[in-house]
Amino acid sequence: MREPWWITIIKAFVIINLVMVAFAYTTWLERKLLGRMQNRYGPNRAGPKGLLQPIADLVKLVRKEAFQPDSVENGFVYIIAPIISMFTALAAFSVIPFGAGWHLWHWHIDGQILNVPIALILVFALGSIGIYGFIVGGWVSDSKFSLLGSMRTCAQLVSYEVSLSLAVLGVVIMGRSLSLVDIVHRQDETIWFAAPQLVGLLVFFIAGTAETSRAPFDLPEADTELVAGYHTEYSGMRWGLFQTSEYINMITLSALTVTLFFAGWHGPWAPLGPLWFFLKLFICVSIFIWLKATLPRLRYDQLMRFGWKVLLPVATVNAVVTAALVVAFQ
Amino acid sequence: MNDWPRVPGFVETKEAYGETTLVVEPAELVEAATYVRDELGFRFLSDISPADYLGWGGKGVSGYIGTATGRDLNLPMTQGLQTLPTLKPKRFSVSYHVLALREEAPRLRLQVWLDDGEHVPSVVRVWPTADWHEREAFDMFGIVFDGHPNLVRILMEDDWEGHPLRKDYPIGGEPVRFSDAE
Amino acid sequence: MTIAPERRATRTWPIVGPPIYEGSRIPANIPTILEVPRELANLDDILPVNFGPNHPSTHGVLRLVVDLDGERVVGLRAVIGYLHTGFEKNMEQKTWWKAITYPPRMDYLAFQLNELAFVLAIEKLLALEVPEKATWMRQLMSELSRIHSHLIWLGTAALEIGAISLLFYCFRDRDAVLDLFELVGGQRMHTRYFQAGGLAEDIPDGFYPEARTFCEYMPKAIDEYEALLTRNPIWLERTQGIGLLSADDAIALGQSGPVLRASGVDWDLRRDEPYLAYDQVDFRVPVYENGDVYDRYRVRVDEMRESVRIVEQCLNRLDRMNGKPWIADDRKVVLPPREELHTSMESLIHHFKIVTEGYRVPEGEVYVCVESARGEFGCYVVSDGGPKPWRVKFRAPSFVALEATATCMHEALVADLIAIVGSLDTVMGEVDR
Amino acid sequence: MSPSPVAPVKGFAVTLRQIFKKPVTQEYPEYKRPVYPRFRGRHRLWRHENGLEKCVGCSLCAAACPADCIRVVPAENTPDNRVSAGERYARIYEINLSRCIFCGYCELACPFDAITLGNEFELSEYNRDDQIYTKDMLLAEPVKKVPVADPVLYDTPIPYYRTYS
Amino acid sequence: MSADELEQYLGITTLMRAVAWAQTKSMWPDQFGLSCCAMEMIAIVGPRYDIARFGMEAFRASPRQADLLIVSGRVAHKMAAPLRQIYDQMLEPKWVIAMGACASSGGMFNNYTVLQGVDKIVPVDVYVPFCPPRPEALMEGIIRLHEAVQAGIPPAYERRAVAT
Repeated sequence: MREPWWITIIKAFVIINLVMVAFAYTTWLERKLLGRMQNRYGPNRAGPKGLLQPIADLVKLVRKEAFQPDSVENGFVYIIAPIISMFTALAAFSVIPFGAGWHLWHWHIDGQILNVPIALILVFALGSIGIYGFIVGGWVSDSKFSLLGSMRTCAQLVSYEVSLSLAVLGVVIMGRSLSLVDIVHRQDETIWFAAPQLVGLLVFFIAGTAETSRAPFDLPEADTELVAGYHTEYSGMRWGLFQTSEYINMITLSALTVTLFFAGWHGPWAPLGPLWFFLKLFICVSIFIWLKATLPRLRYDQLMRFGWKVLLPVATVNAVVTAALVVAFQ
Repeated sequence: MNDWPRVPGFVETKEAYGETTLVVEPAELVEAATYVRDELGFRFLSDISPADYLGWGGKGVSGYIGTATGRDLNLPMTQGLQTLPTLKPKRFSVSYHVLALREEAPRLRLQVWLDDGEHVPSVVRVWPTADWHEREAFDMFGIVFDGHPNLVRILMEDDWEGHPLRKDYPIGGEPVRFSDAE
Repeated sequence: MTIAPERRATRTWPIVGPPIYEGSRIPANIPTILEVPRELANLDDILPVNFGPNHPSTHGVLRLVVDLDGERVVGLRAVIGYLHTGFEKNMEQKTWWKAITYPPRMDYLAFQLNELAFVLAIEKLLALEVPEKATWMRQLMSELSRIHSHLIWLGTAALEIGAISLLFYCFRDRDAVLDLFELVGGQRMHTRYFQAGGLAEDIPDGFYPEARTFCEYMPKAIDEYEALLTRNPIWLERTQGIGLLSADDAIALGQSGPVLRASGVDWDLRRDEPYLAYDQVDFRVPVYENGDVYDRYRVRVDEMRESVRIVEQCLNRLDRMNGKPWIADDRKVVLPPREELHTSMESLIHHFKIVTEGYRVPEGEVYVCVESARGEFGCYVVSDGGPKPWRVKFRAPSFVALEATATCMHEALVADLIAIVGSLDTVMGEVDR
Repeated sequence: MSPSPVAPVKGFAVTLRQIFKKPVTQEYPEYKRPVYPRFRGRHRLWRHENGLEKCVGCSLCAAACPADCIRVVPAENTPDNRVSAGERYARIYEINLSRCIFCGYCELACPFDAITLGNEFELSEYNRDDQIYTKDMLLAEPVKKVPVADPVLYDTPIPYYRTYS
Repeated sequence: MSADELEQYLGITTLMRAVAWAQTKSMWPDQFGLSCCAMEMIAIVGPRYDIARFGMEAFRASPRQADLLIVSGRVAHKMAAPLRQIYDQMLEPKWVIAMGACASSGGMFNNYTVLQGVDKIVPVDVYVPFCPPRPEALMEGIIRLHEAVQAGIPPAYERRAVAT
């Protein structure tokens, strides 16, 4: 029997909180890991091992004066921009499966909030809406650095969106579905798509890094160039929302990578379910951090050139070849 | 080198501390600079150093105390011949330290003398690096460089009054704070 | 941030003049200002942006007024003076001895070298003989200073291009250099360890092993930096062919040091106009041809390696000088030895005289320059024979390096702007003095 | 130099390797790294063993100070009020530590080793006035002590400015 | 119900203590370097001193997101206006540390161009002497600031006018 609506709501509540906690500890992980990669400890004063650091950050940000520059003409947009980003970032998580589902009493509970047949498209659609938050937020701040930042966001995120969706085309063809659950099942039946779709994985990961504006593609908020990019004029929790949405985007993207290429909650042995999922997620996020610790930042035009002239053709060829092979071997 | 007099606007040369100073007429500075750059190879302008000699050799400025044979290192308070510093021809000097990028690294100090209110021709077209050096000289000493493309203050605010490094400009600041104990 | 616009100068020069010479990229009208091309200036989409005075990448408080056409830099004007400290005025008020404490605070990355230039100028005027041990120690300290300066440059410049870890590695090793300074000079920075006549204090025994450990460690650390950057494709993309400065332009603009050497001019004061004991050590002067940001990076990294070699050679020499004097025995200039203060009336009088009135320096003007980490650091000193300098003027290499921004900035993007300004390695304290 | 495919991998190895090394961090408030004995910190005025102050109020330190942050007002010792060993003593001795640059010229200048620069560097204050150190504060033992590295190794046998008088 | 009772009833003091704790554990400095001291300010981020242990390594480039302004170096009169502007751009609660002799009082640069003490234009919470302070000295200043915040001392702008 399918689960009733109220279970979905409970699940949504649990997952939102889980994602928020994951976000909080991603920042902690990033600071710790960066610290260790740079010969130092990272936060270790707030609570044991600095585990309360995200809480401290949160409380401080909430207590920080909420502020809106005088020059902002449309205060509503200024306030709504971070909320849009945050909302879409959280919403995208609703279709990510992190377990096979469980039989509880006489219901079958899915391993995700909603099993939508077009989950993949939904994720991308939500991601595209979330970009508006960044763009609008930078534009409405009426600061030159914010404007430059949101221009960069606009160009970068729109261009890499294309490669990102083309890169998963191979997976979709092999998985024969747009539903993430089906794709995971398919991988469990055949092979993890990371192997046949290695090119797709690489393109997806690189484009995803750019999509979430992580180093080396962190141009929209490159603080040595644009002070703080689109969120220069934001402070307190509004800025915190932007930051949250960025990190959640990163987590979503890692989750997508895990789901699409590494068979989601399936492990090579031991059916641990969600634990596998979280382990893979952890590794994926660590790789993001590792990239940040190592690579310098690209320049704007190089980024564009790379996106359109390298990633896009590669992704296209990959999709075409995959399609041809799939057709040929059927 | 003995052909210093061939430099346009030549006034005199001085040798001291192993450095050559070539004094030229301010009016012919650009010609002299071009000659020095093209004929003598001093392509590299290191620095433009103006100096203000207001009050030079006057009261409160003491000369070097030594003996006729040099300084006696071991006797304290040796009162030898007191010499007043040699007087300067005019109030300001502007020294152009130039360098030739070749063996031995010959250096030359091209010097002009001027009074307050007199102008110096700009050497920006000869050595582009003179741009900021001249602006600094203008800012700090109020020396006007004719023909400089952009002679505005560089270090101080635009509306600053006076030229801080002139000798008649007070050093400013405030008394150091101590407790009020008497 | 917005700051009241600076008043534009009244123009005495034609808007478009002939270039300084054939093939020069120096802006024709004003060598230090990149003017917006007229065909762009009339369009309405030029965005003037202030980078600075407080901007994360301006190495302090440099303000760059940049005209942007999209991401492209079409106009540029550097505004300095935000850190003008009045060194030269203050030094005129202090005795020579006290004035030594000022120069290090100017270029706060290569502080020992500034101190060295001023002390050498005093010694030139005084015709003072410096003991051999002091000379070699000075050389060692200035090379350490150069390493220190290049380390900070590398860390911050790489940070600006986005390689954050390098900052931490460089500061880790910078602390090792500063430990040596603290050991010898008593402070991490601004040690005032060089005094007219030699060194302030003898070298402690513990210095030699520590310095040797550092010399062994440092090349490995440099390997690490190079592993992160030198062949990294993103780093190459970001730095090669950016901020070009030809050899002729570099000389015309008075560039010196690594910037000049990266433009293919083989010129190093340490070799070509030797001071201290540089003619007795073996080192290579790295020269690269292209004059771009990458070559400046290579020059500095190579210089660090060479500096480590020089430090080793200095250590080898100093090993043999244990117990030798470290400061000239000139009672008119140098504070008398402490133990004499309680036994010798003469010494006590000298002591009082030097401290209160200061020593007198013969009349004259000298220009002394050293190869600082940024290039030719010159010190023009005029003395009237009194106990205070009449005039001190510093030739600051960063000041001159900033003049090249407009020339380097042809066809640059915002990101390049940051890389170029970083590569010129300006220290604002020295620019503004 | 051309980009090589291995190059970025080397960089990644560098950052990864650090994780397995022990951080070089010295956790400051708990662990204080010993300063080198030559480090110049908080000033200290000294007394002779018999309790008399070493300072005779000669103002040489004030004359030597590049920041002019020392103020000495001398007074004559009288038989019933003997403060210092010399003829005069410093009635007021103040250092404005917020101006001090810790160059150590005062200890070089002092002919009686009355003032030395110790090794204490923890001198932050909430108020600028608190940084004006009076004679009593300078004579007192510093409260916050810091560890000092071995002076035998890292300093000359008798520090240049410290002799017995 | 009086204010005190309400406070006790709601446990506000405890809450404020928690907030103060959070503020000290996550006090982000503004990326504002002036001169010599700026190098030592960066050094506290460096591996040996690692201010990240206090959650303070997030040097914010935008003053809007910063809590702590470390005035690290000499402030010329020309820089005074931008400095004050940065301070004004920071949002409450905000703290200021005058790092080094020049920022505290002008230091050895007692002359026409250097502002004799940054507390003439911004209210300062903690003064750190030395020229420049060694990183430990700055960290001690930061820790003393933390102590003050945790003890409930309001930031300097609430306590005193700018010029002291």
